[in-house]
Amino acid sequence: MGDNILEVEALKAYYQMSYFGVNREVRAVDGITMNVKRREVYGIAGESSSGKTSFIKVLAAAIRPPLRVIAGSATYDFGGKPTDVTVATPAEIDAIRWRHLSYIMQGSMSTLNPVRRIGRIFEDFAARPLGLSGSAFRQRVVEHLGHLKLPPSVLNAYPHELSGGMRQRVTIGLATVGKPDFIIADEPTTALDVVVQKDVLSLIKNLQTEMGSSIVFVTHDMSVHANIADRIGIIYAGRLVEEAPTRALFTAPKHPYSAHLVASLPRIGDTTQRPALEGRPPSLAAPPAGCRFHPRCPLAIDKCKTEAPPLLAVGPDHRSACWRAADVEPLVPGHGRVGVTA
Amino acid sequence: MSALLEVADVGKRFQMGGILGRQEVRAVDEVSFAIAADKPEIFTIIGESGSGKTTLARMILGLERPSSGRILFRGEPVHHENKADRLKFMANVQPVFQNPFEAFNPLKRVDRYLQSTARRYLGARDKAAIEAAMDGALQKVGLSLAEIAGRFPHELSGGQLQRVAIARALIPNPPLLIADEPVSMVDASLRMAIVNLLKALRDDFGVSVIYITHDLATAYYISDRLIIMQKGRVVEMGPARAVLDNPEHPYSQLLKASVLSADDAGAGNLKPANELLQFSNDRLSRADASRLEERADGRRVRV
Amino acid sequence: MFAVLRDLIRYNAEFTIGLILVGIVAIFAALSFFSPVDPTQIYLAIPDQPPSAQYWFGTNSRGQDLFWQLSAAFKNSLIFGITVAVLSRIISIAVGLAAGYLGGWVDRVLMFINDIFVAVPIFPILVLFYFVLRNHMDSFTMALIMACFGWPFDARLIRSVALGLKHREFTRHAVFAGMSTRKVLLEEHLPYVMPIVFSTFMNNMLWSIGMEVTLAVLGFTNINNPTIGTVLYWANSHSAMVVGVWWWVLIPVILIVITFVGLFLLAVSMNEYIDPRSRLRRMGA
Amino acid sequence: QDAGGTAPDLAQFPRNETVIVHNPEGIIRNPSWFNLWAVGAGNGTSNGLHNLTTDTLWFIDPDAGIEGASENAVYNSLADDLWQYNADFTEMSVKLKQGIFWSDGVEFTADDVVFTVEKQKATPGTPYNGAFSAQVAEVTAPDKYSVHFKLNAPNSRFHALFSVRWTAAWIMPKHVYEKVEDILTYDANPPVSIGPYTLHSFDPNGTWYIWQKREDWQRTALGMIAEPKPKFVIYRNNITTDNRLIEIRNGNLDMVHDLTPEGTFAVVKDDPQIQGWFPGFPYAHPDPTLPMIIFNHQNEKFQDKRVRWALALMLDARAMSMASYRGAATLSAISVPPTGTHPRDYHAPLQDFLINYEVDTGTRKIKPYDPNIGLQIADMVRPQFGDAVPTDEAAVRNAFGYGWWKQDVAAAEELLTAAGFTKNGNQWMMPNGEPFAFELMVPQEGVINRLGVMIAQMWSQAGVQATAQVDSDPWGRQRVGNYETNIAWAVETWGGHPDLSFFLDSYHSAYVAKPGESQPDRNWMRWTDPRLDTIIENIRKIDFNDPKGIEYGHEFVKLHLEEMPNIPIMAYNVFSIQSNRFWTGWPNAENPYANPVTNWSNGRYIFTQISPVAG
Amino acid sequence: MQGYLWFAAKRFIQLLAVIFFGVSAMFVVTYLSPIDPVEQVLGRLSARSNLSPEAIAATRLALTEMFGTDQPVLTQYVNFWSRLLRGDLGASLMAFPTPAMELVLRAMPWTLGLLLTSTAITFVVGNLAGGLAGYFQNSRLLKAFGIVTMGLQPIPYYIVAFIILIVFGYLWPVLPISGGFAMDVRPGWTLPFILSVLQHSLLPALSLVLVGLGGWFIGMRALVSNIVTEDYVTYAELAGVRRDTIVGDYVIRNALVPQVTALAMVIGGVFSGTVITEQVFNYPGMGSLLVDAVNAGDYSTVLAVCTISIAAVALAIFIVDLLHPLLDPRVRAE
Ligand SMILES: Nc1ncnc2c1ncn2[C@@H]1O[C@H](COP(=O)(O)OP(=O)(O)OP(=O)(O)O)[C@@H](O)[C@H]1O
Ligand SMILES: Nc1ncnc2c1ncn2[C@@H]1O[C@H](COP(=O)(O)OP(=O)(O)OP(=O)(O)O)[C@@H](O)[C@H]1O
Ligand SMILES: [Mg+2]
Ligand SMILES: [Mg+2]
Repeated sequence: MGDNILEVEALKAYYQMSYFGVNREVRAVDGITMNVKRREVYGIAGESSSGKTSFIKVLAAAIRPPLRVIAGSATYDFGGKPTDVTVATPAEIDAIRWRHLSYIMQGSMSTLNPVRRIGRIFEDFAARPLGLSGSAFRQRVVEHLGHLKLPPSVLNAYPHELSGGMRQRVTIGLATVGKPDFIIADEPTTALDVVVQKDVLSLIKNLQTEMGSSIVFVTHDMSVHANIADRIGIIYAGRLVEEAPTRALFTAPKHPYSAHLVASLPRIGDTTQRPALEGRPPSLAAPPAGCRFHPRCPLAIDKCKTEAPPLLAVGPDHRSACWRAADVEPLVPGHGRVGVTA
Repeated sequence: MSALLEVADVGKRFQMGGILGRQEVRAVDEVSFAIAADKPEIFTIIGESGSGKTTLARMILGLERPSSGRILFRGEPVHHENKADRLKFMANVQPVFQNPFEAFNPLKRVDRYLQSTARRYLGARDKAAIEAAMDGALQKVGLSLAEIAGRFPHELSGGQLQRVAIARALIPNPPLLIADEPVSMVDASLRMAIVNLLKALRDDFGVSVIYITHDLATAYYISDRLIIMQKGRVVEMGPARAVLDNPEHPYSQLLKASVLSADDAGAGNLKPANELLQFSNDRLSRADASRLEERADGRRVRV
Repeated sequence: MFAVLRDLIRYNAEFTIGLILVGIVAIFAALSFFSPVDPTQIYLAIPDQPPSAQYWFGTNSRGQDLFWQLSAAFKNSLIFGITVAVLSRIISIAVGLAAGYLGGWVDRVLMFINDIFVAVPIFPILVLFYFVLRNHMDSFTMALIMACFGWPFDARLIRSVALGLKHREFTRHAVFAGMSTRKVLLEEHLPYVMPIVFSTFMNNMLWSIGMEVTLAVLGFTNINNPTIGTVLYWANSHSAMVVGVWWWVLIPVILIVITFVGLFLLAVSMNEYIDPRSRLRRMGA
Repeated sequence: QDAGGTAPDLAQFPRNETVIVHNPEGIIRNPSWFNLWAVGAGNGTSNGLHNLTTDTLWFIDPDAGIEGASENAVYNSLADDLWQYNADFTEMSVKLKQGIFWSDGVEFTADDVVFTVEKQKATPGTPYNGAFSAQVAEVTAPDKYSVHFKLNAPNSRFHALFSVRWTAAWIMPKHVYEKVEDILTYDANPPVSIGPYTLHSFDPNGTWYIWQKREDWQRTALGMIAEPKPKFVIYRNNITTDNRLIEIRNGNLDMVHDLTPEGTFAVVKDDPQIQGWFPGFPYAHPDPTLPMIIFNHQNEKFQDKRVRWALALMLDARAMSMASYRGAATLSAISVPPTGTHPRDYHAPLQDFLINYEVDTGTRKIKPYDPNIGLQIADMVRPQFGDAVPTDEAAVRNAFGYGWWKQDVAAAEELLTAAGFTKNGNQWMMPNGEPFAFELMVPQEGVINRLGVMIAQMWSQAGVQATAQVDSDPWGRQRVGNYETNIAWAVETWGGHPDLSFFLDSYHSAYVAKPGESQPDRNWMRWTDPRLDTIIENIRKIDFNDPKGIEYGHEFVKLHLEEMPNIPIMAYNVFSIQSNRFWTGWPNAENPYANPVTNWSNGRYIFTQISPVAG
Repeated sequence: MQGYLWFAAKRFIQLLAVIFFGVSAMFVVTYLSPIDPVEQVLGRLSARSNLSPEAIAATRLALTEMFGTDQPVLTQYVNFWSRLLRGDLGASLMAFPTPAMELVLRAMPWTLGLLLTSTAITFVVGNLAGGLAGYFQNSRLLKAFGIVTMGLQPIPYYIVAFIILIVFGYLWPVLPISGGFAMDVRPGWTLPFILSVLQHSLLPALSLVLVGLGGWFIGMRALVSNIVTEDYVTYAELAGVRRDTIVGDYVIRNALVPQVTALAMVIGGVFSGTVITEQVFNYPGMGSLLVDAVNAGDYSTVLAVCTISIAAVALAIFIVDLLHPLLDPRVRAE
């Protein structure tokens, strides 16, 4: 695996449900291939319900019904024997959990047991992986909280007694106190106000640099990605549609959806009309044939309606899944439409 | 200039803390502003979370009584004991909700809300009149009754839902909408659609909007005037662009500095503005003795 | 409605089994409308006959054909239990939703009354009412009294759900859409508490029928009115268990177990169906 | 021990020295109270207290009494002889036994009797306060062993107050109670006994009492008859029917007061050591009471005797017997219970009269009596109980009764028609045009309930809308006349003695109350008849043992038949059973020396007649 | 802290009001009852003897005066409260003049001993099993347990108790079926007595436990199956938190608040006893005291039992309300 700490191969993970006779299959992750390098921050962006969390769940080995891995693999290399979480036994997963791989779940409000003090939650989560107990453990936690700019007194607090930002930092603390090699963070800053958000992001970044971990970071807020990610993958309707180094993605997106995402970011000091993406997000239960973006795509051609474009390299470290990748241009603010060079 | 809405020295105190000790929270402290009746505008309220934005909105909607000061809508207090008066007021000031998925009962059809609104506020009785009113409002937001009738919330996209919610608010032709973080829960691709719609409402239908957000970028994008709040107090207010281009109060500056920009994508500009934070906190600790001062460009700043 | 039923039957084994069990008992109870014998009459058959082809459920020591006796008893007890459950559900829904949604002094007053009803012991009340009303204490009156005591706990449960709903955005939306309080409660909030209503419905029936049995066994009901309780009363006063007329006790017990296991399965599967969360999941939010 | 049950865990009380008796009282709410001279104190009575520790002048046995120790079922207990009245029954004197001692060693004398009367006369709230203050003008003790009463009015039955049938005016230990300031708040714990037993221990929760034989048991009236055998007698109360059955089977009870008919049949079959009163079917002991259908004579529906007779003729005795007692009933057509010595004194002598008794239906005369119904019932139960059912005619009559009315619906219809009733379909209408409908109040427990339900059913079938209405407290309503018809007993007798005054005296019209007011006990139907008053007044004028008493009794029976103020049905049969596992010699129909029903004070005589099975 | 005291004080006033209204309601209901205690005593007195009508009339008068049943309702009501406030529940009318309180105090230890223990056992076992069954939804053992309790629950308690009686008293007579303790031991804090009490309480307790388990089990299982879908549970599982910690401190602990509230309501009911248990096993206690008192028209005792029961329930709810902030830290901030 070499340079890569994680390699995902043609991963398909579906929600398979049978609800009063209606058999539903939500193809939340539908053939994703990607990898994460050591010490890399990999950002994943995409619309709501596009399958970001589902993908992340597989990576975090949090696969439980109705989510099932249909095909593919997700293999970690933490130095020893590589672990493919899609087939690993519970014991194998337990062995890497929190020591090597930790997860910051979406929604900091609900991830902490409301009737347990933060200190106890730290013990529950980290005492075992750290192999510490008593005052040594406590000291370690307090020290770690210091990095997160949290006073030791939070250990005596109940979750509801903390503000949203503090709670989010506690969650980050829980995931990072064991200095894991790989951190998966699902929208850790959504619902925080801008001041706090920036603060939290910088903490994550600092920890990452310090510990040398890799991070997979999910959010649909492109400005967050712009500032934290080394590389960004754009997911649309369960598929990776573009993957590029951050700078490249923002300056030269090669997929119309990415271009739109980048372009729709308003900026202070700029009041030009911003476009809105028309149409509805596709249903993952019955995704459109061909390219899943084609019903909303300004560049769509007939081929897009029938043939799904493969994810192909379009530049260094840059892949895009668009038949017309070459025609995608960064949207110039003021045009109101995705630019087409035809 | 006659005022559509006049918020004068409004304050709100809450008894905070549970049964184990309590303290008083000044959620809103001496806020004053006015919206003119003849000049529709988007009036933005910005601030950190917990700064009293929602409380202020609730007071304007007459859901909460101010502890001090008064709020007048067309010269009359907004709080009505009388049901009929209350209804009349609600026909004029309507809210737009934060989360389009939450604003509709998932077990009920979405058009119920439209029907009920038309029946109650317009006094429309016969089906045709009700449907005409519904369709009219939906047209304003780029939808039509045919698309919406009989649908459950889960059959509509978030953007559609939010537009239906706005359409519903428009049925009684209110001169004022209160939109409390209408885009914070929707993803980036929807955000612009909603924001653009608010803009269109102002420009095409003359509706004033009080737009509450902590997203400075969209505020800059659509608003005419804004106020910036911190811990219940207005720290800076005035023409939106002027203030945001060049914030004067340390907290306003901190806010602006904290906005992540895609401009330097990949550079990882995450250094917290510690210095500004320090300033802002210093100011906050001296806030009790502060007041708003007028500036030449029309803004007012707390000093 | 019909399609829902069909889907439930076809795809939910629990629902189907529950429906069959409850159906068996319901049909059995309904048969009493066509009963060839008057269930209050005694010595119409040879006493103490074990179940046989002629007497499917045997006869009791009072010379009654247990099949028809139990049919009438189940009809009466089920009607009784359902009456209590429906009435007390209505009260608990009204109180719970109103207290939770309106809050303030309405909530305080309602919960105060609630506490009083929780605190006052029902058993002596029923017994005393039995003495006061004597032969006017028919099962409907008893159902009314029991309904008055069967709501408080469930009202609290409903209130706690309503408290949460009050702050949901759709509630505020409904208010601004001009819906009246009644409409908000009945149309917006009621569906959310239906799962509680269903499961407590069954518990409440169980409670009321159990209470009826207790009262009957002690002789504090009209013992000539066939009910599950009076069947057991008579079995007891004829020492049926020790004397070996086991079918007099065993068959009603089996039928009760069938009824409630059936009801339980129905409640569980219905809840799964109407639980907004599973619906939400279905819609993929 | 047989495999059927465990040995009782009573290490201190060897079973060959201990008799365990079932007392039908519920939980005794004031278990540490032994003062029987305060009313309503919540104490136990038949928990051994009035069975083993009290005494009074005479006992009259409901059955035959122990031969030699009693005469005409009358025992002289504390009295040395029968009562002596003066000619006009205004004075009574009595001689007392000598050598009787209270358990604390103080001698019993006439002073105790005088104290008993005077103290209760002076103390409202004592049980005989009303009786003594109304009747006794003066009581004196001419010497240590005689007592003399001067009465306020002539009363030939004054001695009855001191004659135990179930209970009576118990003599107080003067030396104890004279020191007590307020006897109504005195608990007398432990009680000073004048019987052969004293208190050993009791359950503070009020469910059992253990009594121990006195060292000086000879110095008591009972001890003078014979030695009571058990060293310990345990009375256990508050035992449900099924528990009783289990406990006697497990050897934890020797005597059970009452069971259900079914329970009795089962346990007797199950355990050959267990016996009932009759060696075979119907096993039960007939109490000297007579369940009957009682009409409220103050209700206009039941004013006409033809209506009452018609209702009687609608009934089928066999069905009533089967429904109530599964056939184990002892029927009686006349208003005297078929128990004790009454069959000898009343049923047998009146048999011919009954057979020839005619009723005028208005259109014809019928002879409604069927002397062979008892035999028919015996034949009906024989398939089920086989040899247990007697075949000898005399035995059958004793056990199943001397006969009852034939069901004769035609005659009943004629009677109703004659009374102005009309029939509308299958529904009788009263002369006023309303349907003939009424309620029959029945108790909620036991055989009487079953009987009432059956009766209402038969009436309904005959076109009378009668509904059985179960009431858990019929007493209160019965007393104020708040019912239409009622199943209860308006007749109770001494049982062993033919005198009927025990119930009949209170039938006098002087005592009949207005509707809604409390009616003195027994004449629940509020029946008045000048002829009845004459009979009662005649009885008052003769001595208790005067043979004319039986004649008056027959007169009463005949008057009752003519008027049918209530419909007597059967003896109140009690399924009292005893186990011969540890003790034998229990009374039964063949040796009816005492009433086996455990809560009667007379039960004390049994302890002198039984003996342990082992050493 | 001051806020808490204020809250407790307000809550305490509500407690008093609940007791006042509850007891008053009971007073009214008992007053409506037609059973006349005087007639009940007379009935017992005269049923078996041949007292003359005059004698009975005289006794009736004396008793009516003693019991005070001839006074107007309002006087009786005022008297009742003024006595109650002095802690006096009046003289029992079926065991006159013994104070009703004495009867109650005699019955109470048995009732509480039996019911508190069996309630505690059912609560702990039922909730534990229900919690585990809700968490380990595929466990065969727990499923079987669920089916058994489900099947047992609808069986009328009377039948369950009776079957236990027959099985252990008749078919396989190994345990005593009557009374609170054996006749040949003296009550007191002695080993034989305690053993005897325990032995005698086994069958009644067993019956109560068997019947009581189902409710807690089902309730807990339902609560838990909701809680296991909560994010914090999933997250803890993902973090590899020990199973027992998850089940105990994450799942059951969060389900406990509603169950403890329910317990409070049940615990209060304990004070009026269980008539059927007491009847079937001839066990001493408040249930039969209550029934006897109702039957005898002994309103002092009825009211005494009810007052204690009402006070107990109200107090239990009060305590739970006070404990609520401790059980659920979120409440403290609301
Ligand atoms: N437990 C589940 N059962 C069934 N379907 C599910 C479940 N969880 C998610 N889905 C469906 O899978 C799809 C992908 O959801 P996912 O949560 O992965 O999206 P997301 O990109 O993380 O969205 P968001 O930005 O809202 O977090 C959605 O259509 C969603 O409805
Ligand atoms: N009903 C209430 N009772 C007590 N305190 C309240 C209440 N409502 C709001 N507060 C407090 O008042 C302050 C202002 O709250 P508000 O909701 O108005 O802030 P906001 O600016 O809308 O925040 P956000 O951006 O998080 O929505 C907060 O500290 C909040 O805790
Ligand atoms: Mg997600
Ligand atoms: Mg807000």
